[in-house]
Order: sequence, then structure tokens, then C-alpha cells
Amino acid sequence: MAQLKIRNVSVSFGKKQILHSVDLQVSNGEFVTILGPSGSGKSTLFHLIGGLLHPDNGHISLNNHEITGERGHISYMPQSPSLLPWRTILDNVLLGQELSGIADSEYARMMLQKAGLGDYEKAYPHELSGGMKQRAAFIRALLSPQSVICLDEPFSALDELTRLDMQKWLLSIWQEHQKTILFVTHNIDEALFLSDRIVVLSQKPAHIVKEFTVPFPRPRNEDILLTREFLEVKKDIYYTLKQGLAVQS
Amino acid sequence: MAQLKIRNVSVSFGKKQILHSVDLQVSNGEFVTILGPSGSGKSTLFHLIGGLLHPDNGHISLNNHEITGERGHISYMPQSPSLLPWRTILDNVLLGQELSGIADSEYARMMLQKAGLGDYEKAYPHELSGGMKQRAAFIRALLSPQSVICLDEPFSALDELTRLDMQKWLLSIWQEHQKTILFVTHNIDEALFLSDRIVVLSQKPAHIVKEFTVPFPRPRNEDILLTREFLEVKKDIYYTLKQGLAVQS
Amino acid sequence: GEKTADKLKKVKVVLDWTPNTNHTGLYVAKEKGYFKEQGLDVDIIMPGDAGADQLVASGKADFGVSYQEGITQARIQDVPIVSIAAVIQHNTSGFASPVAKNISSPKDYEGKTYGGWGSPVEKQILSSLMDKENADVEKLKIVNMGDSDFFTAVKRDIDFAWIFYGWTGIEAELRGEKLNMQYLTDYSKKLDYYTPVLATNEKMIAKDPETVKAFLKGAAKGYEFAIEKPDAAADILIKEVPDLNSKLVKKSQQWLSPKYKDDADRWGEQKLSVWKNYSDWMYDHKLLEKKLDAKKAFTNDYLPE
Amino acid sequence: MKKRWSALWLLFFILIVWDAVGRWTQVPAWLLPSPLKIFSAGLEDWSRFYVHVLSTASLSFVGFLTGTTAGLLAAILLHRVPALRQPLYPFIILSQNVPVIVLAPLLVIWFGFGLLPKIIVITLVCFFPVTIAALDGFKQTDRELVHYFTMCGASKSQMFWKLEMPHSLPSIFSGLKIAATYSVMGAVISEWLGSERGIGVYMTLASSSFRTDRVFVAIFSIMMLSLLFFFIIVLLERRMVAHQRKELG
Amino acid sequence: MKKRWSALWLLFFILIVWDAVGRWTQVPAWLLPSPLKIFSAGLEDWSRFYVHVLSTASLSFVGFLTGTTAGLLAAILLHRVPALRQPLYPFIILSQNVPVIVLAPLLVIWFGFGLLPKIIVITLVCFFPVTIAALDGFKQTDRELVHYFTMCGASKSQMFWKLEMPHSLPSIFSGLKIAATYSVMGAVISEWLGSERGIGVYMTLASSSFRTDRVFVAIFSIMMLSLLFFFIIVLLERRMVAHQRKELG
Ligand SMILES: Nc1ncnc2c1ncn2[C@@H]1O[C@H](COP(=O)(O)OP(=O)(O)OP(=O)(O)O)[C@@H](O)[C@H]1O
Ligand SMILES: Nc1ncnc2c1ncn2[C@@H]1O[C@H](COP(=O)(O)OP(=O)(O)OP(=O)(O)O)[C@@H](O)[C@H]1O
Ligand SMILES: [Mg+2]
Ligand SMILES: [Mg+2]
Repeated sequence: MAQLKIRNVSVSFGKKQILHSVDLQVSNGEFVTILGPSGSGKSTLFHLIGGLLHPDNGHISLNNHEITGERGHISYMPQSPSLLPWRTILDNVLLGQELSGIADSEYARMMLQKAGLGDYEKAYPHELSGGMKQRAAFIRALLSPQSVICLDEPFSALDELTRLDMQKWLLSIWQEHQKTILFVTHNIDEALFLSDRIVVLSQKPAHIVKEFTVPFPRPRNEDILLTREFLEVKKDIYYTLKQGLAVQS
Repeated sequence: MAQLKIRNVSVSFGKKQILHSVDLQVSNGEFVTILGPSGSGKSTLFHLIGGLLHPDNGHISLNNHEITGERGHISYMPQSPSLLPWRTILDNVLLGQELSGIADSEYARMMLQKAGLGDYEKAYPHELSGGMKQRAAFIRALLSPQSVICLDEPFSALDELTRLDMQKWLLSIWQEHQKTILFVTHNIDEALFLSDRIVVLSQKPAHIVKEFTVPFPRPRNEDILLTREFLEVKKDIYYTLKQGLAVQS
Repeated sequence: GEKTADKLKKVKVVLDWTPNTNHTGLYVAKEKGYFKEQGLDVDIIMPGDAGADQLVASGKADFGVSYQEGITQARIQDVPIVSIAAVIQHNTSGFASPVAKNISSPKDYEGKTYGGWGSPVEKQILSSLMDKENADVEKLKIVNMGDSDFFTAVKRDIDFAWIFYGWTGIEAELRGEKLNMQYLTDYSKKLDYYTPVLATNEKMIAKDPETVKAFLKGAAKGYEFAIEKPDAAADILIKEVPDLNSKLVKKSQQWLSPKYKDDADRWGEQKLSVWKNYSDWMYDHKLLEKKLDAKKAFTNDYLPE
Repeated sequence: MKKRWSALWLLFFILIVWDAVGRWTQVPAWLLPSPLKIFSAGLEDWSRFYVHVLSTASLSFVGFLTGTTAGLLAAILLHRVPALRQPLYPFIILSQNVPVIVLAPLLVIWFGFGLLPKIIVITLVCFFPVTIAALDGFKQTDRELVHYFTMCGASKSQMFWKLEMPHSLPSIFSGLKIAATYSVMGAVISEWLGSERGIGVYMTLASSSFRTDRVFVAIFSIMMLSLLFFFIIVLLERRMVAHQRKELG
Repeated sequence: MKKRWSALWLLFFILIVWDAVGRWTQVPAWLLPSPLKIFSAGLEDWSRFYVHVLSTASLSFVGFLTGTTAGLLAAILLHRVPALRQPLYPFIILSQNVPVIVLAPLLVIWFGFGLLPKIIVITLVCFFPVTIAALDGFKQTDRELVHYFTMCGASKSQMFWKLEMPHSLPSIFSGLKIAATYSVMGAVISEWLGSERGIGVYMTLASSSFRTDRVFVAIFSIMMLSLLFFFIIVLLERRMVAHQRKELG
């Protein structure tokens, strides 16, 4: 049973077509990463799933239940942190929970601690560095109760070590709570390390150029990054990306 | 003759010390990259150089001329794109020039074209994707006339291919116009590919853990990324970073 | 004789509020050229919120329309303003109420509600009237009715209010509303003060008595015209101020014309006793801080013979 | 299209209800004349009345211009010279608390019965909302953008004209809308300082001679004028704050 | 500390100049009494006067509360029910253009000479700036945050209370400041609808008996009251919009 189904979705802004007939299925509990050139329409795809935009064509369904244009079905981390400037970090990360019910501030505190933001519970967003804001937005998404999580470049502002920590943490949460994850990144290593499947979008109007099933068994650890097979797949994806870019321009 | 000298600079926010006795010299025409954990104080260092903040201790000088707390000596690309929402992209990238004299919109148009934003001259920032905004901010910094350029994670939101394009472009401009560049990134490959020297900061209160001189001759091309030597240095830097993180926490 | 326009002396007159039949003589004199005959080019100004007395006293306007009580209080505060002519000989104001309220004498005020503007003078006057009939002013409720007009006020909580019959009373006649009216003059000679009067400031009198004379000569001629030909005079006022209610102006003019001069020898004449009586009354009732030097408050010297 | 005229329909409806209620409850005409009666009084008087309307309209227009100009200048002054803010701010508030009945004789004595005192009164009424709104707008300028401008060495006047001013345009327009609305009433009040012409004069005359129908003609024309002014400002706002409109549906 | 009291010093200076100019040019006391005379008149009358002050103060306070509450409610209504915005907006503007001399008789007929008509007048004066400022604040809510809330499926009321309301607090406070300033004058005007007590009553009596010194006592107390109200709002703002203050020097 496929949980999230995107069928034949197209969308344009004015005269510019952004997505052209995109088809994507994400099964229950699957971890799917979307790769694609900058400006191809990855964030737009998330906006469609989240119901912020309505597709010109096509349908989106969750558990065989049409949700095109409906909101509140996913937990979402936007590309820019979008923290509320008048709330402390703790209150900010609780927002996702607040919107759908009661907030559990103890758990949230623990999460902040884990993300290295323990000292910043009471700080306001402008007192945080770029990467720290990103981590706060990440926790906010993790704390939201929905079972589908859409993460839009969640670790782009983190150093390699912190990023690795966060990745591992995400995987552990994903496995423990049986979430379905849609993930956008520009980092092929990251995509390969985390996902079950990788979808590569073309330049806009974007369509799916190719899908890769990641061949590594779980649990994975950092060592796979240095294996031959890894480098092989990485190269493959890289060329697919290149091809997707070439098609249009 | 060292162009930009940072001598013994410390700074705190409230009771939290962020930078502890940082010493850094960047020679005329040099390309130096700063690596460091998220929240260590890299952006803060830029704010000090740009005169937005005043150090508690220490001095900053440019061409042996004290510029501590002085503004307008550097061309700057902030970590978040910071585009003016009421200006079109073209008018936005011209801002840096405008602030220091007359704007050359022909050249700016050409730059936008080169960055793949040719069609978006007249668009407003909210019509751009995250990566596109970042490119616009990048061009704005390149167009500013100052000879020292400080770039704060300029390519973090770009896909690998676009990023490579931008990197090459940056190098060509750097060589052609004899600029001095200070660069912040979390991507070690990028640091190695671009810089003459790499400076690694520790966890906060940050100090310089180690400096690496990059051993590859210029012009460099993508192939070096696969050489043994490259992997060697990369590992070295990686462990230095790890060590800088470990020191404190 | 006629003087050419460029030799005319410019003179400003400020009214007390909006133009009405109290001012007819001035408009007639202006329109009929009586002022011009005297070598004056008169500009009639509505002061709005500016308050005529201050403008006259400060010399911003040469003449103004005022009333005895105002001039009395002003002079007590050293405001150098002088009354130079009484527009109407006797006080035409009084307490009015719709007949349905059954108020036929001050005795009936007991238990009723009076709508005023909160001046201490009102209570004293009411009490004078009621005392005469052995009524107790403390049994009268006095409410401040602010800016609302008579007709509105008596529709609601108010039973009677203080009006000028020549305007508000006439309006009631036009509306067919019957009023009961107790004129102040019917109850006390002391309350028969001049309202309105024409005024100027002391400096003007000292420096330019000729102009004062000329102005009063023109004004007197205007008022005499209004006395003789009420209808024609009303038409002139209506023509000059077309936004007024012409029916009201005509009817009011007919009522008021005979009252300008009334029993006096000439229009504008003022008596020392009237000034003294009222100011003494005010002083006795603690409405003034000190006694008025009544002789200085007015003058008949500039009225035409 | 229908929506656009909904206010007119509502007006129409109100007039009908007013007429009906008037007939039903027999409110006397001198208290609340029927809309028809007002309309016919307006028509009848029109040849004399339009002079008053023109006079008031031009007076309020001039007053609005001087008032808002003064308001903006005051805001700019207080914003750019912080040393003046503390001492002058309270006086700006005080200026709103001098009742016209006190001000009137002083103004007339100082400036005569001409145009000047009237314009001073309207200016006093109009400048305040603009000053407060503009000051608050300046204060709220986006922190990140301010930092960017500072780092780039923008001069105080560049900061103001290129950042703070455009950023607070919406706020300023909010003040202008309030001022536009007040300007007509301000003109009517100022006409009470001794004027030959104007809606205010017409209205007091009508009121003192108990012509309630004409009073209402005056009120309706005041209202129409204010609406006209208000919507001119709204149109201007739409043109100048255009980028804001391009919001997703 | 010195800076804080600069307004007082300025006031002091103005009073001295006023006194000096008064002596020099021999402006008569009935036109513009000297500050000393006003002060002594105030002292002398105080035992009778404070009743008036208290009455006006409580009237303006109640009026301010109802006015701003009405203003906020109107703004919320118009904002949340867009169908009402088009038809009702013009009427809100119109409400500011009914002169008190017209309104007064109607209010008296409907509500008598009690408290209600006065509160209606103050409400009319106070609600408008709040409504306009709040509406403009709501409209300017940060686009990215709105998108985030939409994606998270925030209900209309969550969107309002957790996003739009806190976001437009600065704007609303700007409206409240204007309203606070107007409330005292509104109360004074409303007292002309017939009142036994109040600064307005005291002032008209003083004015009609040519006690210019007492008129000025009244004006000064109006001013003090307005300043008091204004600064109470400023204090409230500082507490509620705290995060804004934590700006870099
Ligand atoms: N509101 C808008 N109006 C007009 N065009 C828009 C709007 N939002 C996005 N676009 C366009 O849609 C395209 C896709 O944008 P999107 O943000 O989805 O890209 P992306 O794949 O997320 O890119 P990035 O990796 O840079 O974040 C871009 O070309 C952008 O210009
Ligand atoms: N305005 C501020 N007030 C208080 N603390 C601040 C402020 N700005 C930055 N900091 C603190 O200073 C530290 C360094 O911040 P900075 O932005 O320089 O980090 P960074 O190295 O750029 O991190 P990143 O890689 O995440 O961008 C952080 O811990 C942050 O919390
Ligand atoms: Mg994106
Ligand atoms: Mg940073």
C-alpha cells in the first residue's frame, strides 16, 4: 500500500511551467530523497503536497484519500528556518505541536539538548547562528505529530560533523516512530546515506528523470561513504543530474 | 605585506564569549577559507571585520590601516540572502554598487545571465527559489567594488553542478580582478578546491585550531577531487574539526 | 458725500456667532452703502470658534457684536472692551418650554429639569425668579445640555431652557409648536440687560474716534432702515447670507424690528442704570470678583445725534 | 465586479432603511430628515453649494499636503537625530491636545483671518498620525537588512532612503490614510476660524437656522470628500507598494 | 539619566522664554497669561479643579478602552471575514466624518444626557486609528511565516492568534498610541454634549468668563493626562514587544 501518491501533477506560475507531469509514490515508512537543480521545483512540490499551492493538473493522495489542496497532513520543515521572531526557541519548536494539540515541553527540551541548543531555550531567533536556527526548525518539524515529514534542505547550513549527528538522529527517529520521510538535499552523499530511494528531477519544467533505489542495507554507518559501490552510485546520480540539467538549457 | 590583519580579537554576547583571541592574516589577493562548527562564530568574525560589531579586545587592520569598527571596506555576502523584497532582482544586485557609487546595469545583466537568472531580472525575490536568491546575493557581492570580499556560506543552497559553475566563476573573477577573498563554508571539498589556505575554528569560544595551506597548484580542475592527496588533506581537516568540537563539549 | 473706493477705510466687524436678525442693521448698512457714505469699507466676519470679544479687545477686529454680561466679565478681567451701542433695547431672552410641559410661571420650575450650559449665572437667575414666587431653586434639577439645541433637548430629559425669543421662539412658531415663555424682564428690572451690543476696544476710541462715529452712523442708519422696512431689511439679510433659512429670517425680522429702538430716544442708547443694576446684581450673587466700573464699560458718545 | 460595488449597495440599503424607519417612527424632519429630502435640498442648493465644496476641498487638499509633509519631516528628523527624539516626542503628543477653542483666538490674533491659520489647524490635525506611523515603521525595519546595509558601509542617508523609507512605506501609508480621512474634518473645523466660504460655514449657518436637511447635505459632502481622499491614497499605495500585491492567492 | 529628562528641561526652557516674551512684548494676561500666573491659578483652584480632572480622566479611560476594543474587534472582523471588508471599509472612514455638532442632537435624543452618548463620542474618536493600524499590520504579516502556518494546516484562528496578531503588535501599538492621545481630547469634546463635571466644562466656563489663566490650567491638565496615557501605552509596548528591544547597539 503506497502511502503518499503524487499522480501526474503539473503546476505553473504565470506562464512559466514549473512541474510537468510529476508522478511519485512514497510507501508507508519509506525514506525518499529528491535531488534536482536549483530552481527546478523541489520546494514547489512540497508546497503542493502541503496544500499551499493547488496543482493545475493531477492529484495528490494520502492513504488513498485525496488530499489535493488540503492542509495539515504533513509535518514540514521549510527551506528557510521561518522561526517566529517574538518567541523563544523553546516556544518556537513547540509551535508544530501547538498547532495540532498540546505541547510537551519536557520532550522538546530534551530534543533541544540533543541538538546542542540546550543553552538557547530562552534565546530569541536573532541570537542564533544560521545553523542553529536550522536545527531549531528541524526539531520543530520532528516534534509535529503528523506521520509524513517533508524536510526541505534541513542540514544545508551545518558543518559536516553536526550534520552527521543530525542525520543519525533523524534515522533513529524515523525508525523508532515509523515516519514516512520526503527529503530534499543537494548533497548526494547525504541522499545516499539516508534514503531508501532517490528521485532525480530535471531542470524546469521539472519531471522525474530517474529513480534510484539505494542498495545499502540498514543500519548504515559512515564507512559506506568510502566504499566503491557508494562511489559508483554517486557517480551515476551525478551524471543523471547533469543530464537533467542539459536537457533544458 | 599582509592586507587584512586580525589581531588578538575577542568578542562576547552578554556573558557568552564567542571569539577568543583570534589571530588571522590574509594577504593581498589571497583566498582564505574558514571552517568551523555551526555556532562557533564564523559569521560573527565577518561582522567584526565589516564593523557591524566592535571587538571587546584586539584590532583589525586593512593595508596597515586600522579599520576596527569601520564600515564599508569590504564587499559582503551574508549567510541569509537579505534581498530587498520591494526591489526586482536586477535592482537588488545593483545595490552594492549603488551604495558606493554608480551602478552598471549592463554588466549586472550579464552576470545574472551567467548565474542562470537571466529570465528573472524583473522578478521580485519572493518569486525565486532558495538557491536562486542565494545566487542573486552572490552576484550583488561580486558587483560591489571593494577589493576584499567576505562570503558567508555562499553556495550552501546550490546543487552540486550549479555550485561547481559558481565556484569556477568565482575563481575566474578572483584571478582577473585580484580580489582578496574570505570564505566561509561547511563543505571541505569546496574549501580545498577553492582556497590558498584553510583556517579551522574550534567550538565556541572559538579560536584558530589549525591552519592548512592547500598544496594544489592552480589552475585546479575537478579531477583533483579524486586524487589521493586530496583525500589525505580532507581527512586531516576532518579530524582537526572533530578535535575542535571535542575540546569544548 | 460719496468717497471713491480707494479712499475708503477698511474696517472689520466680527459677529458673535452666525449671522441672524440681530445683525440685520449691519448688513443693510453694508448693502445700502451707508457705511460707504461714511468712508468705510466694512467687512463682516463670522468668528467661529475664535470668540469675538478677544478679537475686538486685541484690535484684530475693529468692532464686534457682544453682550452686556460678556463685556462685564471681560472688563473685570481687564479686557479693554467697551460697548458703544445697544442693538436691542430690552432683553428678549427668557425661559421657554413646550406648552405640554405645563410650565406657566417660575413656581412651576420645582421638580422640573432645566437644560443649560453650566454657567453659575444661570442658577442665580433661576433662583431670583423662583424666589419671587416662593419656589425653591434646590428643587429644580439643572442639567448641562452642552451643544444640543432647544428643540432636541426638550424632546428628551429637559423640560425648559433659556432662549432668545426672536430666533428660537420664532422657529417654534414656524413649526407650530406652542411655547410657554417667562421673559427675564417680566420678573426683575435688574435682569433687563443689553444683549446684544456693538463693541470696540479702548484703544480704538482713544486713537480713532472719528471711525467709531462713522461706523455707528452707518450702523444706526442700517438699523433704522430695518425698523422701518422689516421685510426689505430681511430680504437684504437673506441676500447677503443666502444659506440662512429665509422664512425664519423674515418672521424673526418682523418680530424684532420694533424692538431695536423700542422706548429709547434713539437707536443704540444705553443707560448707566442698566449697566450698574446688572453688574451689582452679579456682584451681589458672587458672580463677579469685584465691582464693575460701569461708567467705563459703555459709552453713548459716538452715537449719531 | 459585483463585490467592488458592494459598499454602494450597502449604502443604498441603509438609505432605504433610514427612509422607512423615518416614515414609520415619525421622527420629525428637523431631527433626522429623510434621505430624499436631503437629496432634494442638495439639488436645490447646488448652484450655491458647490462653491463651498470646492473651497473646503482645496483647503483640505492644501492642508493635507502641508500636514503630511510636516509629519514626514518630523518623523525623519526624530528618527535620524536620536538626540532630538527624547525631548521632542512629548511635544508632538501635546500638539494634539490644544483644543481649537483656545488655539483659535491666538491663531487669528497672530495670523489674521487669512489662509494661514486655517492651514495650521489642518496641519496640526494631519501631521500626527503620519509622524507616529512613520516613526514606528522606521523602527521596525528588518534587522537582517539593517545589518547588511551597515556592513556595506551605507551612509545614514543611504540607509534611510534605500532601506528604512521603502521598508516603512506600508506603515506610512497607514498614517496617510488616517490623515486623509481627518483632513476634511480638519478643514471644516478650520473654517470656524472665520471664513466666508466652505462646507463648515454652510453647515453652521444651516444648523443655526434649524435647516437640518442642509446640515445633512453638508455632512454627506464632507463624507464624499473624505472617501475621495482616502481612496486616492489607497490607489497611490497600490502603485507604490506593488510588490506586496503579488502574493499567492 | 540626563537624556531621560531632556523633555522636562526643554519644557522648562519654553516656559521661561514664554514668561520673558510675555513681559517684554506686554501681551495682556487675558490673551496669554504668564506661566507663573497659570500655575498659581491652578494651585488656587485645585481643590475644586481636581474633581473635573478625575471625571475627565475616568471618562477618557473608559472611552479609550471601549474605543480601542471596538477598533480591534472591527479590524479583526474585517480581516477575518474578507466578504465584509469591501462593503464596510468605507463606512469606517465615514464614521470619522460626522461632526459632533450633528451627532450631538441625535445622540442626545437616543441616549439622553448620560454617560452613554459621551462614551460613544470617544469611541468614535479612538477606534479609527486602531482599526486602520491593525488592519495594515495584519496585511503585512511576513509571507514566509504565513506559508509555513498554511502548510502546517493552522486553522484560521490559530493563524490569527499565533501569527498575525503577535506579528502586528507593533503596528497595533502605533494605533493605540494615536488613540491614547486622542482619547483625552475626545472626552473633552464629549463633555460638550452636556456634562456637570469635567475639564471641558471647566474650560468653557473659564473661557466665557475671560479667565484665560484657568483656560490654560485646563489645557495643561489635558496635556498631562494625554501624556500619561501615551506613556502607559509605551510602557505596555515595551513589555509586550520585548524581543524587539534586544537589538545590537
Ligand atoms: N511565488 C512565485 N512566483 C513565481 N515564480 C515562483 C514562485 N515561487 C517559485 N517560483 C519559481 O518556481 C521555480 C521553482 O522554485 P522552487 O523554490 O520550487 O525551486 P527549488 O527546486 O526548491 O530550488 P532550490 O534548490 O534553489 O531551493 C523557480 O524557478 C522559481 O522562480
Ligand atoms: N545577537 C546575538 N545575541 C546573542 N548571541 C548571539 C548573537 N549573534 C550570535 N550570537 C551567538 O554567537 C555564536 C556564534 O554565532 P555565529 O552566527 O557567528 O555562528 P557561525 O559560526 O556563523 O555558525 P553557523 O555555521 O551556524 O552559521 C552563536 O552561539 C550565537 O548564539
Ligand atoms: Mg527550494
Ligand atoms: Mg554563520
